[in-house]
Amino acid sequence: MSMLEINDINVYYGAIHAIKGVSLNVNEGEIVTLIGANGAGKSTTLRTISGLLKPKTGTIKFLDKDIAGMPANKIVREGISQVPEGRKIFAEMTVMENLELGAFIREDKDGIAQDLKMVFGRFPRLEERKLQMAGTLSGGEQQMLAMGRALMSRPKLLLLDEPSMGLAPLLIKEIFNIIVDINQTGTTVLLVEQNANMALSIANRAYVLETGRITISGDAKKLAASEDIRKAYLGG
Amino acid sequence: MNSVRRRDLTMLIIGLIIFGVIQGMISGGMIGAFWQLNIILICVNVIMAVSLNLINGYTGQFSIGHAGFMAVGSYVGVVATTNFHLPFIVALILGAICAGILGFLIGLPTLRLRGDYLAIATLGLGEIIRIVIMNIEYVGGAAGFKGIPHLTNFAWVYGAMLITLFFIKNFVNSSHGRACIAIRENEIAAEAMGVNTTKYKVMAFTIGAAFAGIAGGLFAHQFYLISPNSFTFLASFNYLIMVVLGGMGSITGSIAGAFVVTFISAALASFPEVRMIIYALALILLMFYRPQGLFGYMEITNFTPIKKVLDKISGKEA
Amino acid sequence: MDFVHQLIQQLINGVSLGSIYALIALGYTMIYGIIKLINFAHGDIYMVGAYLGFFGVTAAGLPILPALLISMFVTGLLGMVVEKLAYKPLRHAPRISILITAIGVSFFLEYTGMYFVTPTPRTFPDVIGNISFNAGGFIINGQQVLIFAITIILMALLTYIVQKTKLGKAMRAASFDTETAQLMGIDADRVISMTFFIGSSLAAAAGVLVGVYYNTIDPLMGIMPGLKAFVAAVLGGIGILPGAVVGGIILGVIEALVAGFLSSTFRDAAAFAILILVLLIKPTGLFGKNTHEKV
Amino acid sequence: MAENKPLLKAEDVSEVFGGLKAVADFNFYINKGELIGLIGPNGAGKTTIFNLITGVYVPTTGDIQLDGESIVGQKPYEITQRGIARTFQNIRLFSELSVLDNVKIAYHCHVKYGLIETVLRMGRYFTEENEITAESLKLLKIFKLDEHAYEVAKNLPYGAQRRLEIARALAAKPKLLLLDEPAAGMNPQETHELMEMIRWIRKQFGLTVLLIEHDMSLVMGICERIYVLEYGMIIAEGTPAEIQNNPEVIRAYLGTESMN
Repeated sequence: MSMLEINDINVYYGAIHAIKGVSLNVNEGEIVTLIGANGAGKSTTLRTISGLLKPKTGTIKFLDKDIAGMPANKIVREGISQVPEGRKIFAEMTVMENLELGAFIREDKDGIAQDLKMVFGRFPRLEERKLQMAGTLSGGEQQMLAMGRALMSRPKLLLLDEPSMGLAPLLIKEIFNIIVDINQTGTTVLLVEQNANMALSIANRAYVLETGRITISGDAKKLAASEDIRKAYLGG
Repeated sequence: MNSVRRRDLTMLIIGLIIFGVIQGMISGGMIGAFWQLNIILICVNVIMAVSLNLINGYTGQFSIGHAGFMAVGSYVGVVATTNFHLPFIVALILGAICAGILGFLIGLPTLRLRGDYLAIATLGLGEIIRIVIMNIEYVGGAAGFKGIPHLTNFAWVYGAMLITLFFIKNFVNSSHGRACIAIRENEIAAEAMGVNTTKYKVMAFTIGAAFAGIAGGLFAHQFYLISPNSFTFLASFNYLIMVVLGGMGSITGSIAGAFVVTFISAALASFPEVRMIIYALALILLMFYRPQGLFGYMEITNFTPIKKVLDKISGKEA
Repeated sequence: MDFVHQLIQQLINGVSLGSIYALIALGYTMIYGIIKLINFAHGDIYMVGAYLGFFGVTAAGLPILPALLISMFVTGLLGMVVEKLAYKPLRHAPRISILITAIGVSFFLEYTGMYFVTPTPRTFPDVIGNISFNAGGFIINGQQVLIFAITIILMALLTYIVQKTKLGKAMRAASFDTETAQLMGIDADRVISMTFFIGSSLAAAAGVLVGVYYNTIDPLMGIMPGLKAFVAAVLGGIGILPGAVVGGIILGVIEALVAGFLSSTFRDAAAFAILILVLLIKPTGLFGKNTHEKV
Repeated sequence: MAENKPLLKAEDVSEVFGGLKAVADFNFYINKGELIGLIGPNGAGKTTIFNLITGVYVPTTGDIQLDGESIVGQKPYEITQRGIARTFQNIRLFSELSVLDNVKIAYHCHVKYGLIETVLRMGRYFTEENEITAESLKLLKIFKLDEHAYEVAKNLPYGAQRRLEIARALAAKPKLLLLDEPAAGMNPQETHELMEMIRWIRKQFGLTVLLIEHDMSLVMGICERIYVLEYGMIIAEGTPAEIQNNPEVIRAYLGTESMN
């Protein structure tokens, strides 16, 4: 069943036509990845889904409800949670407070406590540092915090924006293992990545974005084996 | 002859005709004392508004302590004429120089600040100037300076206003003025285009302060007494309102702003609260519906019909 | 000995004055933190608070504490209304436009106030009585005790709200990064509204306390304390709550010392001189961190 | 070697922001007349390099030389006056001004008339102003913007704004032109035209060009040499063909790590 259905959206930044008629869909239970070179419009697409940007035209349906143009704080309540590019943790608040903010939309104390346990189980380092200011964490830990925070809203669909950015290869592997794990425990994932090989290796399906348009899409494993991706990134 | 220069000449002639008419009406007793005073205040306010516009509107540095420089010009001027019996013109020039020097000294460090911080800092500086004057016994302290000779008349203020207008108009329509405008538009890009932003900010601030000094000298010699209370930040806000109302970056706008504000103030002199409530609402509504002010960046000489007439007079070929 | 005695007495006066600045400065700092606006009208909100307290005590004949609470509540609502009507429509406008609007709102409150209550200063009734405490030769009067007590209670309450409650966390998150806060499901508009409510009610408390302390209020009373509270907020580091408190108290003490040892006419100049020095030497204030401008 | 001294040279340049190394041990050179590309993944430090060269940032360590003279510590306007002009990644036009005025401002550092000549409208004021206007219009014509000369810059279509930024930079008469993502947001047709235009102006104005660009068709199409940056360090240097097949570069862009 299609969970997220984006149909022909156009997004502008002032005079820039950043997203040109993008359509994509994410089925329940999948990991779908959106890859492409710098400036191709990956983050813009993600930010449009989460409500930070409004599409000029086109529809975004989440569980059959049109969410295009809905404010970001309402979209979270529909069940979409985003891990923003550059992690965007609240640096001057503690790790614990960051996670509590992740559960801002929820009132079920028991459920929150349970999810907190789940997050700490997944990221033991966060539990060790729960009273530390988030800004003092290392890059990898911040990424984990951003993911943990997003999970605290118990999303149906998790949007991840460049989780590998600025991280060492070993850490990237760890983060991607966790993404697979999160997906296997029932959360659908839409992953934006520059690190195409890595993203393709865990995704079911992939879309390749080039200057605001989707140019290639299909089975992730097949795409990983083809030459097309390298061309999309490096030309030639 | 260059058409630009001819146009200047045309404008000057129009200015002189207006002068002749008003002066004639004054001499002929057609304008009473109340409106005579207001005409003089309009000219003083035009100088204040246009000079503040150079800083706020053209260079984009939000200064709200302009009355402080006016105070310096006033006090230096009255001391020069009253205590040292210097000629009026010398007093005015001295006032301008002192206000300009102060503007330079203050501007140099302060203009590193941006936007609202600069605004508050200039407000504070204006207040400091006033408080310092209040504590100088030599100029009468809080009670004010008494016994000032009445030297200001319509001819003086009108002449000074014309000089100010031509100076600032010529300045902004040059590479120097463009450098200032570039700072307003985008400071980083201006710097990248080779504009020494500090230099031009300080220059605009200094020139603006010097003209405020002249306005101060003219203002002070209109009255028997001046006191530090004439130069509070409420006075500064008054000039700010003229600039914002008329359009930040338009000389025509500042003239119009000075006219409107002076007239409203005169008309509502006995209802000071109502006057201020009107200003307040005008400012707020302006920011909602026309944040660029009445004229925006436009000058009256840019409006097509007027431009055509001017071009015709100055003989510019199409 | 005489000098030391006078010094300590001035310190006591300074801290009570400083506490009032601190209460106003907290509102400045909270509002700046969340929408990056110097709310020029904040001092006038404080004036409205003082008048509401005055009418609570005189016209309604209430005791001081209920009058204070009612004034805080109503002024808080006024702050919210001002934000909704005047600032919210300009959320994405250039900062100078919002600053000019704030100046407009400030005038509006001052002169509308003047229109309704006349420019004549009112005498705030003596609600404390002529109590004073003599501790080793130093005089602390009843008004000062009231100021200290109320200030401490309000600050404790604010600290609790900001640190422990959901609203407080939302406020901190939104002032650190509004966009990401929205991704958490935080309604930024609501948080901004609440920030204006809290900030304005703190200013109202300061207004009522000033009325009690100086016995007199007038429609333009907010201008100077408003500007000085801003100085206090900048001194402590704008956007930082403890900074506003420390800044307020330091400013109050310096003013009391200048007034006591130099001349009271230099009081206001001292505040502005501090502002300019801070802005030139460490624009981020005592508690602030340096930030990098992105090109 | 002596006569072939590089126009711009960076030696061991590092830039540290709050403990983080944005650029580390950066070494490179550009010879006079070259057209060089600087590429790399997001956050690799490309724009930081531009900001270091143009004096927006001061390097924590290392030296940058233009024509053999160090420009470290000079203000951006001084560096522009010495002959380096730039465009910006997120267009920074004087957006409320006319297209013509945008260009005229950039002649600023070549104006000789002083304040008194300005105010009294005498001497060189008229001759120089006339020259500036004429030259600006000529530049606008090259960039196909002459028809828009009196329009407000912000009303131009996006691609035209990008071109205007380049025209404005050229008005400062630079020896070295830095272009920060000139093709960003352009469609393929516009990008192609831009490519032709960069080639043409380089020849016409005897320019040296350094460009940051994500659009690989542009970079590979016109650059003679390319530097690849990752984590603030140069990981490769070479001709477009060499870069496209360099395993390090492919790794940097696509990542080698894979889960299976």
